[in-house]
Amino acid sequence: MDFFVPLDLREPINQAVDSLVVRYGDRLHVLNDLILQGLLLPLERALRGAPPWVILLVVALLAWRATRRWQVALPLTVACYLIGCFGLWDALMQTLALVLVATVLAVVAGLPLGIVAAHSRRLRAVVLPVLDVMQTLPTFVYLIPAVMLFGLGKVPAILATVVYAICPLVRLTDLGLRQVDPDVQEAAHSFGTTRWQMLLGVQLPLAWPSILAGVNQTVMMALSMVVVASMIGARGLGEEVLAGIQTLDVGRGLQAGLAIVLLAVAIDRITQGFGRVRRPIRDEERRS
Amino acid sequence: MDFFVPLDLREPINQAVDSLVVRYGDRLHVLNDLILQGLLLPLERALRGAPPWVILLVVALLAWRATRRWQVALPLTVACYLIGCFGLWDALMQTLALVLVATVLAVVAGLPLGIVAAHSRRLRAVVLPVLDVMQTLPTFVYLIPAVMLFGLGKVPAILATVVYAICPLVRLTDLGLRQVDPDVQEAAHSFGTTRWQMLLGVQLPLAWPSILAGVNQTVMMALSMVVVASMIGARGLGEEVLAGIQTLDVGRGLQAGLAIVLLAVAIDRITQGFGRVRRPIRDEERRS
Amino acid sequence: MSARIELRHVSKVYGDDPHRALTLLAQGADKHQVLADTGSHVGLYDVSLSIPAGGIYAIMGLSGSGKSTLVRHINRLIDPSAGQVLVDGEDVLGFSAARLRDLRRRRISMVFQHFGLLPHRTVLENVAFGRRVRGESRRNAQAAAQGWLARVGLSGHERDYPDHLSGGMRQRVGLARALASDTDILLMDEPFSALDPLLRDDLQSQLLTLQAELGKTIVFITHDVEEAFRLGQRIALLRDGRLVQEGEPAAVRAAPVDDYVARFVARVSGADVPRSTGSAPG
Amino acid sequence: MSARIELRHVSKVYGDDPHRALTLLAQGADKHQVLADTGSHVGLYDVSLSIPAGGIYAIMGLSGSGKSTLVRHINRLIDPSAGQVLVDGEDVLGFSAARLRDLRRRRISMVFQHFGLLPHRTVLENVAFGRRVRGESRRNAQAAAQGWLARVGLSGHERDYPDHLSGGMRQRVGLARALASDTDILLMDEPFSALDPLLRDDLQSQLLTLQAELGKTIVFITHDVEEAFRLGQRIALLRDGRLVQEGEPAAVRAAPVDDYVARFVARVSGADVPRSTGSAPG
Amino acid sequence: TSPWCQSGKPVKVAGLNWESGELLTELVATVLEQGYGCRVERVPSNTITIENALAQNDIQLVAEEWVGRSEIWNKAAAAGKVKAVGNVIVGATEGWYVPEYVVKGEKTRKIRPAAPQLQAVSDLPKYKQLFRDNEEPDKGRFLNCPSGWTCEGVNSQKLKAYGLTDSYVNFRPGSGAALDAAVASAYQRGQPVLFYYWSPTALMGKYRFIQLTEPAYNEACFKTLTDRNQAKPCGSAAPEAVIQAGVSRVFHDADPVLIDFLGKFNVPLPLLNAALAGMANNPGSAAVQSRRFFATRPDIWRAWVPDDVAQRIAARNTGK
Ligand SMILES: Nc1ncnc2c1ncn2[C@@H]1O[C@H](COP(=O)(O)OP(=O)(O)OP(=O)(O)O)[C@@H](O)[C@H]1O
Ligand SMILES: Nc1ncnc2c1ncn2[C@@H]1O[C@H](COP(=O)(O)OP(=O)(O)OP(=O)(O)O)[C@@H](O)[C@H]1O
Ligand SMILES: [Mg+2]
Ligand SMILES: [Mg+2]
Repeated sequence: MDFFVPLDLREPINQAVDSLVVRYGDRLHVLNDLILQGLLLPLERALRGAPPWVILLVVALLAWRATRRWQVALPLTVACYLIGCFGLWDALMQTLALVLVATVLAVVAGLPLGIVAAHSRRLRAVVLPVLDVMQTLPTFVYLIPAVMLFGLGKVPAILATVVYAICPLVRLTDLGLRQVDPDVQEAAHSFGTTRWQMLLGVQLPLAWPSILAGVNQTVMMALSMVVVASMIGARGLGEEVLAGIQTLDVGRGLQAGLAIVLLAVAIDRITQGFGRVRRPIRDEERRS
Repeated sequence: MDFFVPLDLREPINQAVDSLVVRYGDRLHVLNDLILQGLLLPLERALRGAPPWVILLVVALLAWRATRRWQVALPLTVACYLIGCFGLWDALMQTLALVLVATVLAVVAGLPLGIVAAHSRRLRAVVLPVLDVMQTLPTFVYLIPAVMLFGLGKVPAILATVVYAICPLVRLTDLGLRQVDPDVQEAAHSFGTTRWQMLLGVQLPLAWPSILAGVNQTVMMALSMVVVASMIGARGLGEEVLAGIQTLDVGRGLQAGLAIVLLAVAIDRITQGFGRVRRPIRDEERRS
Repeated sequence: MSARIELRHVSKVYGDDPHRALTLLAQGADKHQVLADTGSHVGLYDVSLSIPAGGIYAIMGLSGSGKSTLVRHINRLIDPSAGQVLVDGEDVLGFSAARLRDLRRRRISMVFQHFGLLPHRTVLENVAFGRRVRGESRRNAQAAAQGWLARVGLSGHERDYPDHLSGGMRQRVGLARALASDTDILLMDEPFSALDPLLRDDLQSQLLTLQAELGKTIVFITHDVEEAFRLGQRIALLRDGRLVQEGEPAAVRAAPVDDYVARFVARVSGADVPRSTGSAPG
Repeated sequence: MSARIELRHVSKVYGDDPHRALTLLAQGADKHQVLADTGSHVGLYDVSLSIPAGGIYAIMGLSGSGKSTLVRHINRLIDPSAGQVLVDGEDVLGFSAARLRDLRRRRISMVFQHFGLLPHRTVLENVAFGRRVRGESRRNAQAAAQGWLARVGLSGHERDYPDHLSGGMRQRVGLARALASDTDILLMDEPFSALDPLLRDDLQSQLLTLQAELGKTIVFITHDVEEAFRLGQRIALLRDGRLVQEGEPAAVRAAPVDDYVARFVARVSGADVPRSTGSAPG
Repeated sequence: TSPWCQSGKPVKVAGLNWESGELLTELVATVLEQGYGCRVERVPSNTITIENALAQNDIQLVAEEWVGRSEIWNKAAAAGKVKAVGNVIVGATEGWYVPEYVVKGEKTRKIRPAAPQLQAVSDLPKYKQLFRDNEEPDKGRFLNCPSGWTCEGVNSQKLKAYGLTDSYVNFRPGSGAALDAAVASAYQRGQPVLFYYWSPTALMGKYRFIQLTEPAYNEACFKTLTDRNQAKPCGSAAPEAVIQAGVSRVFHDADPVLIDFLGKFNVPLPLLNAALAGMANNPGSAAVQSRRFFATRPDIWRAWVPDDVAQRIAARNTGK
């Protein structure tokens, strides 16, 4: 096509990646080691080492504390037990460790980012396009360079998961904060609140439903990355799915896939339960 | 582990899938053909057949109409031109056709679902868990059976994309509708609005920011599925990315990946621009 | 004179377990005890009253005594915990959704204490809302709305949005919106509370004229005793969700049933309240 | 008596291009013309007034005349488009964020026309909010809040949430919240508008006592002319964003500058307004 | 004059996306289009989906099929839904590799040989510290095939057979791309790495690897390796790989003419390796390599097809 002046960035990019690998690869591999030994492996060891009934008990207690409804807590616990019956307990624990770390990191980083975006128009103009890139640049495109830089395994998997899963939380925190009633904020201002008091005492509580929706999406996305993570060598349920697919054993894939879904539901219900404010926001009757 | 009673669903599932394929495979293949011939191919042909400058012009006009700011419209158009320069124009058009169809389907189905979920507690109790499954069940797990049922190609790719991308829209529509000020709804009620008038005249407009955030996430997710789609035979940018990755040609993958990002940004900015209400919601000054 | 609106032993308890609260109330507990014991708020308890057709019916009472709760029962924005509500002799609680809608569209309109304006619509669109809802053309509805905006002194603000208005201006939009609906029954919950005295005088007169000319039935909540005596052809006094006294203003002033009522009406200086009596055809 | 609060040529235009509007106004246009020409709302134009220390200063005026806009300038919730605002002789527009915060925490508190309650906090927490913000312990703050809740008649409702309250109850929560802050300067934007006459009487007396005992400076917006004359040691009248007349009630009544003011003050029946004069130490 | 193409139906060809696959697909497609006047559609996908689609006749042709390497293929072949024809590549290899510098060192990058004695898989236990796995630091890491590939099972059995389960982690990278990335990264950084690999591949052409020796191929032993449940497998090198063209049964039965061509279709290994190396330096140029091949090596491709067909191909390729 004559209309387009031909351009090609492939070679420069490849050379840049190569030289990055040669120059920083070793150091980043060491970093990988540190994160692994310091954070992920101990957690994983604890989860895999504990007797299953202890874990099941913890799940039941957490679910009950979070929701106060045994109609939620009981099925969740039974479902986890069933995963064990499918012979996937060990894989479940590995995936749990990975997803927990990734979700915690995503929330810890995403909430402040969302707050920053809501408070400064200029920063929002920077943050939102970066999120666009993070969410739509195909995971593989940065996963492969990540593998070259960090080595195979869990650490690049976690990084990729965080990059992908953080986006909805940032966006929904931003949205929620910007929808807080300005009259209420004005009243709080009139008492001389610091930014901090305003944020913690007024804005975050009122934006809470949106933020919780963001956390829900983050959990969902972190779990939807489990299979991708196992494509670069993270073990666990994702590997089972992959193996099932590679051999066209739909049953094996689906069984492991359902376990992932269950894990997602469990994490989601528990986080949402802890996040939810108990009081009904408004008397329902009025809305006849 | 003795603690778990061993269970295995693999065989029954596999048999079920097989018998489904045998029984309905042919009919669904025909359906596939129909959707292809009736919807996707004409669109794709039109997009690929049109001279690039026409498409660029349309993009520029749409972006300008949507945002009224040439600071947005101009860079978007230039970026599309650059994708052409990278030699990816044809792939871009193929992906565009796919993503357009998937996004439109997701919005057309997702908005009503969200509305239904917001209005009926019972239906929400059904819809939300289904969304959990749709979003976290690894795509591959249902992609393979889908291929067996529908055949290889664009139609199952679109189905998978819709299944995945619809979720945030449903959730955010539900959230937005449930946050509408009950005082305002009560006032509208007092004039004898029908459900329909209430929905169109009061609830949807007031929930609009949340719904737009949902549309944004849907667009983002549809584009993040492009690579997966090309794993089952949809051509376009995803294929380029895959090929780049398989041959460890990071540059090739990244170049195509960036094109996907750009497409995402363009679709997002245009939809958000058309969706945005022009009037500033509240005088900014009050929030000193 | 026939009763246009009738409440029969209406009680309303806000909360999870109205029956427990009602039992307590029947045993003689008052709303503060009920709140302390059950956590439920008593809105109304055992209120019966009948509002005659054609005329202004004023409702007064302490803050929190259940006035807003009471009027909301008339167009059934609230369902009572117990009791019956009759409009033109028909029990609105038995209405189908369609009949209820029709009642709200053509026969009853309401001014809300908290205005309840639609924030995403202009002032003009807000005022035209009631007519648009019942299917009138945009042109007709807006023409009518325009007229009412002028009468409440808001010409020139047609294209503003509610959040650009002052408190009193918002209240007038809510007022114009109800009036523009042109229904026979008007429920007005403190419609003039945020208005300056000049405007209030003017609107009071307009309301009297309107009522006299068109024979509308108006239920009017106010805290201003003078206003109640000036406008009301009958007056009801609520306290803690119960009806304390009800009757013609003169009668109430002449014979207050208790000290509470006496203190209320003591504030009206005898003669200076002009009245346009003469009840319209029922 | 020294001026506690002073506004110097303050103008406020809501809109994108205040300068164009100000130019028009300087050429003699009024706010309706400015709205029609530029789409900007004029809140205030060229208002200068000085509010003496210790005393109640009443502000009146038609709906939309700029009263709420005016008081918001005093604690700088709004920055003026032109002019200066002085509190205790210092220009608040020059304050750093920290000093402004200190001003709002310890020296000025405000009652909002639309209440501005925090919907996610209980009544008690709402009232304690001001003290909590400036760092008092929860215990102390809630004890003080409890006391003020009792004084506005809301004991027993400590643990309710605002959306379970009636309009007048909400207004009292906002009132208690401002009073509980115990600042020298109180800005009150129609604080009694939703209250019944008995409660209003009671609260007016409390306010007078409070002012007399503690020498607070109170800026009080009201539509009730009797209230203004009963409470105000000085009165200012606004119209369309401009200051029309300002002075002692007696002086204003004796010599209204124009027909508008005359019509306003005509509504007060001469003698029956009790006053507790005697201005406190400035 | 192929009956399939004459009937107007397009030939759907798997759009393989690894280097050799890309090139071979390009060659086949060129012959079909230019020689037989067929309409060729390339359908991109991953291996499993491709094999599955072939079994359903959703696509008709896979230019490079590692016969017998996947369960799907095996099942489909057993059911008679797919057929393998010809010998597309002869002499493909597979096995366990380390980079050459691990044994011999490399002067230009000043890498000293880290394991000069390493020759056979039996030497590996001594070197487990060299190939340390950071997730289980007291073991070495062996990079296996991606999970689910047939070779993954074989290698897992081999680890048992060679007594390496205590000293090495059986690390499954999850995808071919991840394996490639890990190997390439280690090579560029001059780090030791132990992995399973095969040829013809671009990586093999680009870097210098040494294959570790294994016990010679033994059919009985190899059977124990392909059975995952075999507790005590015995060691054996892999048999020579069979790489053929895969076609769907329907296509196979419908078009003897094209099947005849595919039966003769073969590219000599050295030539293929040279082309792959060329592609590695000039990415994405399978089409370029293909055109060069048809322009310069009629000696090879003329043997694939009858003269009239060859004539037509030549006519399209000499002009350029
Ligand atoms: N946020 C705003 N944006 C735009 N215009 C505003 C805003 N707030 C107030 N105005 C305009 O400023 C003018 C004065 O408003 P203000 O609220 O000060 O009136 P007010 O005297 O308090 O009236 P009321 O007695 O009705 O409360 C009005 O014309 C109003 O439309
Ligand atoms: N949505 C609600 N949920 C719970 N309690 C409510 C609700 N609305 C009103 N109440 C309670 O019902 C009682 C009566 O309220 P209502 O609003 O009818 O009073 P009112 O007479 O209109 O008072 P005001 O003059 O202050 O507006 C109050 O005690 C209030 O706390
Ligand atoms: Mg009320
Ligand atoms: Mg005001």
